Amino acid sequence: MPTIDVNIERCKGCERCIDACPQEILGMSQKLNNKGYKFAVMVDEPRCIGCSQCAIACPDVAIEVYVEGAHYQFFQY
Amino acid sequence: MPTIDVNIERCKGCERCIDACPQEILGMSQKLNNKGYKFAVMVDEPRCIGCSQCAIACPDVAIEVYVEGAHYQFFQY
Amino acid sequence: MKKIFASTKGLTDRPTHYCPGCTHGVIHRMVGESIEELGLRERTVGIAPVGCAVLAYEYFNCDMFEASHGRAPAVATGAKRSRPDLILFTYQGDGDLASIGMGEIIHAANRGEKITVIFVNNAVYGMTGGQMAPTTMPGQYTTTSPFGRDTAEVGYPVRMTEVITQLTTPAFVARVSTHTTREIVRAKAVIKEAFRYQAEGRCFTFVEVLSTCPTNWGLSPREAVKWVEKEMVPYYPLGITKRPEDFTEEWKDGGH
Amino acid sequence: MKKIFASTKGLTDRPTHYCPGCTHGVIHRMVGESIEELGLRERTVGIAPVGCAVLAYEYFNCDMFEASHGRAPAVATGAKRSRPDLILFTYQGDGDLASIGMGEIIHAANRGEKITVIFVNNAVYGMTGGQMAPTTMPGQYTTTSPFGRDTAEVGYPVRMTEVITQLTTPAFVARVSTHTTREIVRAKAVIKEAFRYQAEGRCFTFVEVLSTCPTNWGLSPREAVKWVEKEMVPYYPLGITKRPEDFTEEWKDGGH
Amino acid sequence: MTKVLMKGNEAIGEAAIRAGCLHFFGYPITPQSEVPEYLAKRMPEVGGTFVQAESEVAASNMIYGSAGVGIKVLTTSSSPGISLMAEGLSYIAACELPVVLVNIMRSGPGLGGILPAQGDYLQATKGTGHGDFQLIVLAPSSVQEAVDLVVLAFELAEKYLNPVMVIGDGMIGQMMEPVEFPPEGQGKPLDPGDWALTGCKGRKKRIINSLYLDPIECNDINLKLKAKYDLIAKKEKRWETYNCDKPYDLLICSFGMMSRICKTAIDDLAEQGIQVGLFRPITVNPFPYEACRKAMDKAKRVLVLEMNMGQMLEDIKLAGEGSKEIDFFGTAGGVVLSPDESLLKMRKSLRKIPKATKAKPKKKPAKKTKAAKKRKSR
Amino acid sequence: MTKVLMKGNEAIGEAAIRAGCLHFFGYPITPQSEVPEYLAKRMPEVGGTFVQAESEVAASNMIYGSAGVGIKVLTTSSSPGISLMAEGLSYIAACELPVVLVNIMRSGPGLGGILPAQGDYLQATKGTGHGDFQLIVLAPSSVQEAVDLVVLAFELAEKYLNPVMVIGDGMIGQMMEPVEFPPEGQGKPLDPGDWALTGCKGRKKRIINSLYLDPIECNDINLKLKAKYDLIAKKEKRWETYNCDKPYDLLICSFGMMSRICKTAIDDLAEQGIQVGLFRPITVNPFPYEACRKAMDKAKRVLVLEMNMGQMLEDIKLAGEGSKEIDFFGTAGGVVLSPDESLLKMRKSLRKIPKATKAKPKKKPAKKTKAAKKRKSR
Amino acid sequence: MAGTEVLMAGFGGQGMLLSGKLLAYAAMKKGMEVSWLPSYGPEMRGGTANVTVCISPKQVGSPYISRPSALLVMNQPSLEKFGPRVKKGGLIVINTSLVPVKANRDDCTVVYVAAAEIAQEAGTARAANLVMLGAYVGWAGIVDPDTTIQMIEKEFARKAKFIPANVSAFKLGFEAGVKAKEGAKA
Amino acid sequence: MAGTEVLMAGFGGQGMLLSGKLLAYAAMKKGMEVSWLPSYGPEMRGGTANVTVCISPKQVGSPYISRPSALLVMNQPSLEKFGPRVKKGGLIVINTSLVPVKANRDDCTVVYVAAAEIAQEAGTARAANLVMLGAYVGWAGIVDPDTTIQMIEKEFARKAKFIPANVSAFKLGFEAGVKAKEGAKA
Ligand SMILES: Cc1ncc(C[n+]2csc(CCOP(=O)(O)OP(=O)(O)O)c2C)c(N)n1
Ligand SMILES: Cc1ncc(C[n+]2csc(CCOP(=O)(O)OP(=O)(O)O)c2C)c(N)n1
Ligand code: SF4
Ligand code: SF4
Ligand code: SF4
Ligand code: SF4
Ligand code: SF4
Ligand code: SF4
Ligand SMILES: [Mg+2]
Ligand SMILES: [Mg+2]
Repeated sequence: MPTIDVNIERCKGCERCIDACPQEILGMSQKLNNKGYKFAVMVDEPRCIGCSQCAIACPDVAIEVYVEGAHYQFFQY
Repeated sequence: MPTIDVNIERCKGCERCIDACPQEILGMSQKLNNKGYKFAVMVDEPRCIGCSQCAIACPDVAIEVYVEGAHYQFFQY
Repeated sequence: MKKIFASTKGLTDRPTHYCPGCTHGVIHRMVGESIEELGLRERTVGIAPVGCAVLAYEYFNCDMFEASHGRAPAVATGAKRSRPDLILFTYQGDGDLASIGMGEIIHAANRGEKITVIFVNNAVYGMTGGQMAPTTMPGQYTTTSPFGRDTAEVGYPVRMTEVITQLTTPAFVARVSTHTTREIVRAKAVIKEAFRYQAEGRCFTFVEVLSTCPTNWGLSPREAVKWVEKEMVPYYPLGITKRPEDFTEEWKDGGH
Repeated sequence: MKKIFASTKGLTDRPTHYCPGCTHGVIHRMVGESIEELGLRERTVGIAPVGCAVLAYEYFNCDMFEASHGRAPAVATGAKRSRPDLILFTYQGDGDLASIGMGEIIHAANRGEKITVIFVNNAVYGMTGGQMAPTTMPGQYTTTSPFGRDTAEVGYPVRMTEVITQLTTPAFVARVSTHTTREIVRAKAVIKEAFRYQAEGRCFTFVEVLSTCPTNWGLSPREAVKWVEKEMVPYYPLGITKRPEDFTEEWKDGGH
Repeated sequence: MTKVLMKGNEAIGEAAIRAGCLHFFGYPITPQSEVPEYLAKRMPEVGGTFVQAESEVAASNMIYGSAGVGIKVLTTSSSPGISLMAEGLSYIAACELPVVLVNIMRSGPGLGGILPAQGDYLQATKGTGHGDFQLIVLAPSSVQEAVDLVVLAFELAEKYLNPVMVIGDGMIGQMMEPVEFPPEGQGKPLDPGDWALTGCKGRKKRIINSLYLDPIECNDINLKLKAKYDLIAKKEKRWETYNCDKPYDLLICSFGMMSRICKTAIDDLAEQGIQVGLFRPITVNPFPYEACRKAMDKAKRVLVLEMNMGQMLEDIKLAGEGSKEIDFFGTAGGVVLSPDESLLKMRKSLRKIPKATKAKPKKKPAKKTKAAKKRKSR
Repeated sequence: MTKVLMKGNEAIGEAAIRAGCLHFFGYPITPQSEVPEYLAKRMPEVGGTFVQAESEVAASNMIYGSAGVGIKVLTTSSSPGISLMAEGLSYIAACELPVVLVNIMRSGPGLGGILPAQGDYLQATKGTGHGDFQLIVLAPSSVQEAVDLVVLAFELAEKYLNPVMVIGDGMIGQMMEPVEFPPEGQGKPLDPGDWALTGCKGRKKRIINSLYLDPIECNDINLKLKAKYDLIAKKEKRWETYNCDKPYDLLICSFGMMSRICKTAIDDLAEQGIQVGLFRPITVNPFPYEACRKAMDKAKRVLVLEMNMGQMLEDIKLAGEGSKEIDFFGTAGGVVLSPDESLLKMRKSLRKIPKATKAKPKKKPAKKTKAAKKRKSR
Repeated sequence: MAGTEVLMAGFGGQGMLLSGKLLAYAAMKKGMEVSWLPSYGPEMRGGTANVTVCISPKQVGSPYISRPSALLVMNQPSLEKFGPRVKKGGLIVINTSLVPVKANRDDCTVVYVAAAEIAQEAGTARAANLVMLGAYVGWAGIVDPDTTIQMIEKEFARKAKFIPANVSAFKLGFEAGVKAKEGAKA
Repeated sequence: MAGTEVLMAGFGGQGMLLSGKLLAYAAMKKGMEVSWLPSYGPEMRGGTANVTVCISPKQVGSPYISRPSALLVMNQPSLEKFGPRVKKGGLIVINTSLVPVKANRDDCTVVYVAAAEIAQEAGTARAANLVMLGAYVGWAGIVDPDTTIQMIEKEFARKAKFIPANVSAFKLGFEAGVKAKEGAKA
């Protein structure tokens, strides 16, 4: 199952990943990280298609994407 | 009769007036002026048509053009 | 599990100081990925500007200069002419490149220095607190255009890509953006293409990247990317305006 | 007898120091005539460059600055913004304007400073003894391109008129020449037109004038004008590239 | 007149306007960007002109053009930006144009940092650019004094037709203090004299130029400028002494904000019964050598404290002519010595004085009179 | 080795090549344009690189880039062009890069003229740019010495990782004299050490930077630089004394070409039986204060002669610490004092010496021995 | 009366510079000499910002203070950095909404204020800075609370809708400060 | 032997700088110390150009000379400017082809040479500068004429066809100089 890993200390809460995700499965935390930012969280992991859109959009290289086998690719990046 | 007046001390002998004159009536002096240049001289005054081509071409504002009555004009300058 | 997206060796691990949603971060990543993917990192020397990206020397995982304001192309010229085997890139903001550094960029381009210039156009001086840049949009409020940029007073924004394109010598010139994932993907391909031409010893390569400055625009990161799309892209059209004539097919669409 | 051609009040009586056949003299006369004929002389302030025309402050019969190398457009900006009622012109060579002064000219143009720039392109540094300029022709021998300008090494000549035209703000941009009487006549009309737009408070006005440097080209004055025609004009096409949209008919053909 | 609380940078902008300067050309740089920002808003209100230059090189040439047509003009910048004006300033001084500049110094060299420093003292006072020319250089130590000296700068610039530079450090630019301004609308426009380029209607053409190919002529210009600098040195020296009416063994020499920090330390020492004097040049060029020497003569030892590596120190040595031992302590890079740390440096110098008059404090002097009497400036 | 007759400017270019410098970036300006012109031809012959920069601002940043990747590099200019390098030089010094510059000084201020002058002494030695940094500055007085000092400049630049400037006036650049060069092919490439940006293969990435936002760090850099300058001052002072082995009442202080003119006058005076000493700094920064003081101590009076309005004079005063009366005479604008005129100035100073030892000439000293013995330099 | 030096510190954007300015203004209105010196730096979010306000009956000597008599902290890094520097007998006001730790100083008065929560009560969490200011004013009594309120009103004149919340945040803070003072005396 | 200083002056382009260089070279070959200092200026036609050559057995002190021991002038303005400066007992060589006036110095040897005409004889009027140089060398005897001729040949090596005319111009000038010297002695 594809999934992502958000490095919550790198995340600055800009929400660009949220807008980028075609599955609309990302949301923001209520808690703050050590720098005082809300951070991105996966809301509905099973629906993740491993498309990497979130990671590509993230200005802070806070997201890693993991897949097993096939996964959806919008663009070759 | 149209004619021109060459200020021989301003003239630097570049010969541009000679090339510019449609009547081919200008030539260079044998003598040098005080700065050591040969200067432009009128060779065949009666044929001057007062067209000012020589004066327009002169980089040193060394030529004045005089006319009486009608004279030929190639361009409005 | 296979990791299909992660940070690149082209960047250090150090988190950036950029504001939330600032696309300097995205552009950094694209540059870092490009030099790493092309196998150039270990012979690359980057040049940080004076601007918000001044600390870029900490973020790119290669040898780095920090140049004086606007002069990165001259520094790159000195370095590249001295060591043509190195890969040189400058990373410059719009105040840096299009205001104080106008002379240096045009001449480096016109001499055909075999370097890559990454030009981050965020329509404002980010670092110093949001003053007007030559690229500031008509009517845009900044701290030094407090009534909005008045084109009758200070003219229209400079389109650097078009100016550079106009020169005969530079052979790869492009403008890309970061406001959508799709544009980021395109931008990445173009940046990589630029570095490849340099690696091939071909030509001066220039990539303008439209970027956000949520902080000084007074917008949220989300609003900021919308603003790029709505305000900037129409004035700063995207695309490759010049390519070496004999580029190889593989690179034709810049990967997209 | 009627005197139909004589020197203009726009120039002082002082003979110039220019070399025989140097067309700086022709360009001086055209500028002097223009400000005099338009009745602007007594409110005109000219700015001499650093270059062979450095002593232009002695030749133009109006108030004159001597500016530092390349910075005349900045000086003009300071003056015009301070006293918009004055008519400001800069008179600059290609080393001055296109090399060291590239930043200043582009920004003055882009801000739309209401000044007139007379740009004398003679493809070389005249004053300092014939070094290569950004405008030096491919293959041209100069003291700093002793084997001929090698475009692979230092790029192609810069076409300033095209670069300025590319900007959105400037509204009157033209290139003229001095190599024939006909071209001088055209040039005069264009220069006068530029001053008229300034007098009308309209726009930034820029006239590039192709000029000779017999001395440093190592040619006779006669050969030099031929060289302009044969070598320069094809690369530097003549014409008006931009005009304010609402120019009056009378000025449409610049008088020719 | 009422005082307002204002940031130094903004106060500097306002002071220029009050002095009648309605034209500003400049380029943003921390820690002075508030000057252009303030004036971008304020100039339109007073019918003035604000132009953001494309660079400091351009800015220095814009003020040349502006002053040349007879206009009161200001530019401001910070250290690296001032370096870029070196050529322009040499031209302005050579052409004797009255411009005012402010350098809100930051730490250097190179890009350095943005924190307060005094590292451009020698650049401002000795080696601003090529050729023999001098700026008049004023060094304020409070926001109020910055205002006063900006106003004075315009006066001096016009009086001597010479560029005047006000040097403050980042603290002066960034801090807020209460200030009082001269009333609005009193600043007079510049007198175009017989030199400004105003269009030649009804008179002979004028030329503003610094080219003199003839060596004799060029030498004459240099002699003329030198005579002017000598006159300025004779007439315009300004300084402050603090706590110098009491006998002291140690004299502190310090300028700008650093001198204020020293004053706090001097007050603290005085409370402990140890009197230390302070000499503070207000015009750092012309440097008040004689006054400084006088203050030095009364001391057994001198301590120079600067926010640099020892720049004014050269002038103090020139003033002292080897007559006194001089200690130096400097910080750079934005490190600001606290009053306590300064006090320690003073103590260290005091200890080096053989048989220092360690007069027991007879009685803790009342603070109020001390504050009132200690200052003496001209 | 054979001597060749060569123009100073060309000899400077050749000297750089002999020192192993194969990279030049610069912009034409009279009276140094022959350097770039010579190197435009010569560099391709030796496999080197010549780049005509678009401006001096660019040139100063190109040498920053070139030195930064570990290359021996040269730029040359003249006064206004050097002013434009002020910011760049501050960066280079802050980053401790070994570059060599030559300033063939012309008359100033402003555009000034193109004739020889020494008006950039203070700019070179004290106020080159913003922040606390110093150049090593060498002042040759002949074409041969220009060659030698350019070679030395590269050595010092590399040894101390510091920019080194050679200052000569227009005469040095324009005149031809016989010169001898070090043999070709002996100059070593720069050692890239642990700082040059050569690509990070097999090692950690390197950074060349002068930004230090943390004040402590920035202060440390300043202290480190200061310690280096102190070391240079300790180790690298060079000077020449001339005719100082005889007792003298008057000491002439002079540098560069002006000192040569003084020597002719000193020889003439010696022929008349009047001994006058000459002190000439070769390193004008670090200035050889102690040696100068020693030479001053032997004199009753000092005369400083410069082709400026009194710039090295400050250093002479610092050396003298008020111990001697100092006269000054300066010309500017391209006026070069002739030996005869210099002699008159010396006589004038001699007359001011009370009871000057007017020893009658016992015997006209033979010229040859004088020439051979009079010089003493280190 | 000797000088008073207040250091206010927090993240950029938390409004401590404004609090400092209001304090300086209020003191000035009372006829005191004041200085207000911010830390300044490149525009970066996530960094800390602080300001030193000096209040004195005579001209302020150094506006740069190494050992303040009061410290107001909005975040933990600031407490760690500046806490140890406060003068003996001084005051430390801590915003417990963001600072989960205690001040390690028993030679100072330490006031803990849940500034964000209190501000939220007053109408907007963004007014936490004014709660802090109020607490200081209440404790130190150096300036007049009413003058301070006038200054707040003036400051927000152009965004009048924010006035009530900010004023009441200040008042709530003020009360906390007064209470702490009384507690300390007791 | 004391130093010798020769000032050569004319219009730009008349080749006096080259003459000076040849003289300096020839002296150097003879083991003398030399310096060659030109006037320099912006590239302008019609201006004058001059060069000072100093020749000395020991290092040349000042290369800048106010009172030369010899003057070679190719035009009238130079004669007017420099004529009065020549040392007593010195030499003045005047190109009569271009200078219609006499030198007003009876304390110097004055040699009048129709340099242009003589050069024309030799093959090219452009070699007038070498006639002048020859006249000086002939008069002063300070350098070897054969060495000087070698230097001329070296200088024109790349334009070999000009060598004969230049060499013979030099020789003709040399003869005139020798003759003048003999006349002076007589
Ligand atoms: C010579 C000089 N002038 C001015 C500055 C101040 N300065 C620093 S960054 C900057 C502008 C940065 O804007 P931009 O290049 O657009 O970069 P951004 O911060 O927007 O990424 C300025 C003016 C400086 N450091 N040096
Ligand atoms: C800062 C500075 N750099 C260099 C120079 C030297 N310089 C004088 S004129 C000139 C070039 C002139 O060429 P151009 O502008 O083309 O004018 P032209 O003489 O050809 O008319 C140069 C490099 C200078 N005076 N100042
Ligand atoms: S990988 Fe694709 S689907 Fe999964 S979270 Fe990221 S954007 Fe959404
Ligand atoms: S895009 Fe990155 S920084 Fe922004 S919210 Fe998502 S993970 Fe965080
Ligand atoms: S006016 Fe015309 S015809 Fe007469 S000389 Fe001049 S060009 Fe020839
Ligand atoms: S064009 Fe003028 S300068 Fe040239 S030869 Fe004719 S008159 Fe003389
Ligand atoms: S100020 Fe603007 S450009 Fe700078 S980091 Fe913040 S958002 Fe990015
Ligand atoms: S050098 Fe060239 S540009 Fe200068 S005056 Fe002579 S011909 Fe004209
Ligand atoms: Mg920007
Ligand atoms: Mg030119």
